[in-house]
Amino acid sequence: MNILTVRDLCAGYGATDVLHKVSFTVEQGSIVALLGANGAGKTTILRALSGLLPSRGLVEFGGTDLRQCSPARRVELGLAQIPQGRGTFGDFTVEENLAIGAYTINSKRQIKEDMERWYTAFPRLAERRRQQSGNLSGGEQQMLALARALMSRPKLLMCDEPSLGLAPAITEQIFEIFKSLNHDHGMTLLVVEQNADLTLQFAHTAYVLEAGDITVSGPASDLLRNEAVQQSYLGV
Amino acid sequence: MVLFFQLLIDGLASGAIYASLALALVLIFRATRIVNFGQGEMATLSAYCAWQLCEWGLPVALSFLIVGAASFLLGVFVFRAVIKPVSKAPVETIVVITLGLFVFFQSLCLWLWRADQRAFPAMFPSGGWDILGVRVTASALCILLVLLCLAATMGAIFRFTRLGLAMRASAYSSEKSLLVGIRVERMLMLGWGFAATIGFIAAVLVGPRLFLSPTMMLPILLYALASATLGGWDSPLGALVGGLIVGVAESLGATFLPFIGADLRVVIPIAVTLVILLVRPVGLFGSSTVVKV
Amino acid sequence: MNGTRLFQSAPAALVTAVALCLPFLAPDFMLFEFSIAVCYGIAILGLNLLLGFSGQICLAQGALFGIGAYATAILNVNFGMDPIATLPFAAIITSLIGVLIGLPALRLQGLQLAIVTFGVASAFPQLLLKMDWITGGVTGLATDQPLAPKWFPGSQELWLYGLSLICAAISVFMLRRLLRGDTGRLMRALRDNPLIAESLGVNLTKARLAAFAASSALAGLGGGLFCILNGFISPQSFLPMKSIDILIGGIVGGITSMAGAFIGAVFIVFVPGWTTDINPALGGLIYGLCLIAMMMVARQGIAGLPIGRSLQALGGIFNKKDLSRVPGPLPGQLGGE
Amino acid sequence: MAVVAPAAEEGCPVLSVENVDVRFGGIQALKSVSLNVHMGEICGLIGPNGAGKTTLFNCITRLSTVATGTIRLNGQPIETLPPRQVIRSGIARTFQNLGIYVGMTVLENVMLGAHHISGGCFIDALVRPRHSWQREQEIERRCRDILADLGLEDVADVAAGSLPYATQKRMEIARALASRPTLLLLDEPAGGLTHGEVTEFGALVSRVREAYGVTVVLIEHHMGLVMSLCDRVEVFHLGRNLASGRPEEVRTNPAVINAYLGRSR
Amino acid sequence: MRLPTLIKAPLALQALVFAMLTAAPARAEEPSAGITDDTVKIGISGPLTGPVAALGAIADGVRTRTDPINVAGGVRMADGKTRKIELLVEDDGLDPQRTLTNVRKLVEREEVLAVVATAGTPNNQAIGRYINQRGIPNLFMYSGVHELAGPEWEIGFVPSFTTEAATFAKYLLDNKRQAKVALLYLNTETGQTFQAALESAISDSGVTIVAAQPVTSADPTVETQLSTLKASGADTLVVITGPRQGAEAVRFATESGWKPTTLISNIAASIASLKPAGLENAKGVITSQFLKQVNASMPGDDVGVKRYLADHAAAQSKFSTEDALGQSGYAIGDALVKVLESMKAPTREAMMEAARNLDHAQLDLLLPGITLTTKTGEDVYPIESLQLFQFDGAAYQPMGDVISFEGKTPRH
Repeated sequence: MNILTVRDLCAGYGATDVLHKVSFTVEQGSIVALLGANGAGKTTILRALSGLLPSRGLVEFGGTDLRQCSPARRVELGLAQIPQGRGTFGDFTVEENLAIGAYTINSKRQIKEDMERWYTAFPRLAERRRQQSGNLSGGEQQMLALARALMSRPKLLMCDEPSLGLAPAITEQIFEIFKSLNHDHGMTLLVVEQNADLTLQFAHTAYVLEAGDITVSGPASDLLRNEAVQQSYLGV
Repeated sequence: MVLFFQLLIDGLASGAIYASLALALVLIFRATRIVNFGQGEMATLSAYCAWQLCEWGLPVALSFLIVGAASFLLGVFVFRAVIKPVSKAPVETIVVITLGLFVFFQSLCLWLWRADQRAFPAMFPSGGWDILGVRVTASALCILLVLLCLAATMGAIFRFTRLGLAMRASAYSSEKSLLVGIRVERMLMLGWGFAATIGFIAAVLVGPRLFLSPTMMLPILLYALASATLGGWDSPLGALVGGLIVGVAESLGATFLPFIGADLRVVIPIAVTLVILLVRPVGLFGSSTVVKV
Repeated sequence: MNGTRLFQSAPAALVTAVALCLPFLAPDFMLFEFSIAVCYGIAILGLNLLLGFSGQICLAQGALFGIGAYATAILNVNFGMDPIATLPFAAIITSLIGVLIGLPALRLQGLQLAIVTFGVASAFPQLLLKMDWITGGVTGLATDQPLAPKWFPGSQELWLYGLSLICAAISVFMLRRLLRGDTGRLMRALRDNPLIAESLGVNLTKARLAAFAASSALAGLGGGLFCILNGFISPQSFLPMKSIDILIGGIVGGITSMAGAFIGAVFIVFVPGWTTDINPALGGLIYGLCLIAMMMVARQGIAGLPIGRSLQALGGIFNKKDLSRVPGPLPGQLGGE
Repeated sequence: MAVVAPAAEEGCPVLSVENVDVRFGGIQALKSVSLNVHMGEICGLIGPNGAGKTTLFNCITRLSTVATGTIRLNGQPIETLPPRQVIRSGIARTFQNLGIYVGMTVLENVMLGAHHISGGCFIDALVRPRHSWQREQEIERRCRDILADLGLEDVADVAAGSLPYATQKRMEIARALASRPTLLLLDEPAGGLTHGEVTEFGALVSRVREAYGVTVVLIEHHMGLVMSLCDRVEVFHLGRNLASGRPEEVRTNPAVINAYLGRSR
Repeated sequence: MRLPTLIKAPLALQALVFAMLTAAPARAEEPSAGITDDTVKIGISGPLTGPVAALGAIADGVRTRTDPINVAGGVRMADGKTRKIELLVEDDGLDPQRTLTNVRKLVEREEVLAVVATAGTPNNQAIGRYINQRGIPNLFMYSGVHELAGPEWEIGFVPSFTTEAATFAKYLLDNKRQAKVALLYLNTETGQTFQAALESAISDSGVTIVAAQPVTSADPTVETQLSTLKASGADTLVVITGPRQGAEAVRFATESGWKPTTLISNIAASIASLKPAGLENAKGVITSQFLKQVNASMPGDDVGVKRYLADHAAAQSKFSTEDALGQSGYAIGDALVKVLESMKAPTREAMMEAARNLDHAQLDLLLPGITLTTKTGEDVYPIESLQLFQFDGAAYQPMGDVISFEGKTPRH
């Protein structure tokens, strides 16, 4: 079953469209990778899906037509995004960031439980819960952004370049977390990445975006063997 | 020595007046990152409405309640009508628009009620106490207490409640806030509404002391701005403390510094602000936003 | 890249054309009002340099304007200088005082700087009263009237208007020199991101103070001219609202447009009068609405209106550099570990 | 824990950092860090996030203040220079998240890099326009040469903000070169680039080193680039030197694998 | 480069205007601009907006007087013709520069015969040179400082602050010979003139000024100044400020338990402006007045007051009947009518001539015994008398007779 169906999506900034009728689907419980060069429109897709950009075309999420939904409503429906460059609130403390992440959750007990859960998963955050998040290091901020997004208990988590500026070990750690979220909790993930190598190794399905259009798609393992993909993204 | 303490008390009393407007300015800044130069004038309009209701024979408390709610709507309306359409415009544009609000509301009051000063119904007893020759008035004390409660409540709301967090988040970054499911526009609207209500409360507090007139808030605008800056723009408590510091410094400085005197007292708030900012660039209670390269 | 060309864009050409045609069209008293507008325009040019190009705010521009006016008046009254000859001195004196006012800008930015400089503007009239031994205190100062020379065939008003235009032309010319080349680049760099500018070797202290000095010199020149035109000045003319008016003029006209400076000046000189002409009781009300509506329609100022932009595109043949402002990253957004 | 011995190798190092400590408030960001970079070398700086790499760059360019220790460039101590003098002494840097002026054209951005040569004197601009104009022309010529060299001549008059990310990164290097540096500090130059772009970028850095005779220090997480480009790699961890050596040595160092690279490498 | 285009321009036009201007005074019978056989245009520039918009009531007061006259047909002037008065009001926000622009606009575009009731001393100084050069009457300025900038063409109205200071001094010398005076004064020409005049009036007497504190119109409150004054040990408080500070001073006296004899200038002493301080607190306040007390609910049997109230209703004026500024405006309008009535020719010169030779002209709102008297070359100050009043908690009660200083206003 597809949790997300995108058909003929067009979006852009100002008068010019960056995306030209993009169509793709995300299957419930899968990890989907979105690859492509800078400026191909990957971030634009995520922004359009979250409702930050006006778009045309069909977007269906868990059976709901998203076109009529405000960004806030989309979060309530279970769509979460970790924007590029971390997207934490720099002058909030770690704890406040987590609290604001659970803005759509009404049960106080659940918030408390989730907070404890992510503190356990990311002990570094627990140590720094009273610190301003702007003072955290890059890796800690990325973890915080992840934990914050998870606080809303999303059905589909979209990540924009989670590895940007992170040390290899931390990148790996974050991908491990993704994997376990997917595996243990059945969470669906849509990941935009430059690090195609690593991404394709753990994704189920992948799409390659070029100049606002999807040119290659298929199971990740197929793409790993695709020559064009290897040349431009894998550096073999 | 009696004079010194008397001036100290006077300074606190006038400081409370500055702090009340500063509080409204800080609230709207905290919630929307805008300094609304028309804040005082909007409050004046509310105060006039309250006065008018009383004149028409409504009980004071009832008319204050009605106008308090109406002020909230006024703030919301102003946001919807003129601020929201330009929310993506450069900051200068918004500055001029709030200056336009300032001119507009002042002229509106002038047109509706003319320039004469009027007596605003006092909420607090008019008496006072004589302590060793120093006169402490009840109204000043009450204003201070109310402000303290107001500042503490506002601070707590911003710090500990979901609503407060969401308002701060919206002011910090609308995009990131949208991504966590906050209805940013609604938050900004609430921010304007609350600020207008706080402005009205400020006007109710200071109205009996400054008398009601279309320009009643004009002389205290600079002092309130200085107080808010001094306290750090994102702290309600800072605004209160800032106001008191400005008030006391002004009262003592104007009397005991012969080269300043009462005619140059307007220099004092700026001098104090400057000195404190040079030592602590974010203001006394301001939180430093991390600046790194 | 020929920077010596005086008029690079269409709004500028339009403003110049209007300015030169006015003597044929406007009656004397209007010409006088336009001369006053030119004074403000020069002060607004200074504010443009500061706010639009080097990213520092100064709400004491009205006070600096007043300092220029008083410099001219004092030099004329106490030292018997010809009023016109005092103008360069007015500019220089104001420039020096402007540097003093700019000192806090080395530590403070944005809102805080705005409020501190607004404090200076508020204190200025009181300071004038306090220094009555030289400023004449409340009675103000009356200066000699610079009569049109004998060879000048036009009216007194025309002579003064011509004088204002010459001052404006000199100001625009000087400002253009500052804004092109390396100085122009470094000021914009300072505005868009001072930290990076510093790492590129920009002397922030010097650049900020130089911007203040140049900006104040223009305010002083405008003020001196203002004094000559009116023949009488008193503290009442330099209340803090004057600084706000100048700021409004700058922003309404377009903060990075030289033509906009003069458009904005015309706005603040004429529009309040027009709105009271519509209805004396509702004048302020209409003016307030006018300001709000203006900024909602023309967010980048009048010079940035679509019509202005299309004209600019037309003038693009002459226009090499786009000096408009694109918001750069804020210092805090640079990120890093 | 391997500590770098003071410049025992050939001659005096271009950059020498000795026992530098940095504190922010209560946090000690760098603890007795040392680093030597030799003429013509490309030195890689790697380490986990928060290890203090960018902080070290900030110390060298004087954006952060050193608590103790010395930093020398060609033997001259520079840790007390005012920040704006650093570029004059021959150190140019790029920024992690790009430090470009998006509203200016590429050429203007690059010419800003030469600001310290042209002077930017306000009085000059006012009273000696011809003189300052000539200088301007001269610098423009040189900057256009650099742009041509880096293949950017076509976009010289385009607003920098409208360019693709990779081109912006290249432009930032062009700007650094315009300041005639002896030492080039690159902060995550490959971050956000696709693999093809990273390879191109590596080639560019090598070429720039040859053509302009600069010494390069780069912070990078892209191990492919670090391994192929760098002559020597310095590993930081928790604000200290962790290891140092040639890329292949570092890659197999267990401490480095444990702290930074992770198991799969 | 631009000069040639400028010079070529309106040579002929300029010459024409110049010729007309210089020619006008020569033929005295020819009517001046702004006056025709059936109308006379009069301009007013005053602050209708801004912090001192209260002064806008003056312009409205003038209109209150002229409107009913126009309805009745107009003013019958001494040249035998009846003319309607056309008032043109411009807003200057009390900025002298804008006053000058307004007056130029009024004279050159609207072609008014004269301007009246220009408020503010700096404002009158700013237009002084212009009206002198153009020969425009500037009648009945609303300014208590008579420093004439264009003596040929100007005439004041309200008593000078020196007159008021002398009145206060007389009260103290008569009733409180050893008074220790604390002075709260507005730090503009108003207060400074008053202070100087008071000092000279009490020199060589037992009355001393023990403390003086300035206030500015931008001061949020004046409690600091009042505390300082109280601490000086004074037993008499003299207040020369705007209405707001006046009311504050009255309230302070009650709140702080300091009960000095309080003398308040008439600019701050109207009952309406004391009301916010609490009328019971204002009991005993002394002021000096030249206008009658108007009480709309009990008009009494004074003909002048009745006419004023009738006119106020007929003209639908916006200020309250008790507004002293509106009353002053009404009186100025009244004086204007008197001048127009006695104009022998439709020229500006004739108007000045009439204004400079008022002989005990009585106005509806002036207190009995106070009249307008001027004489060319000798006396240019119309009102130089005041009467002391004391507030009894409901109304001002007269204290003694009118004190006249006719001819004693110092000249500058």
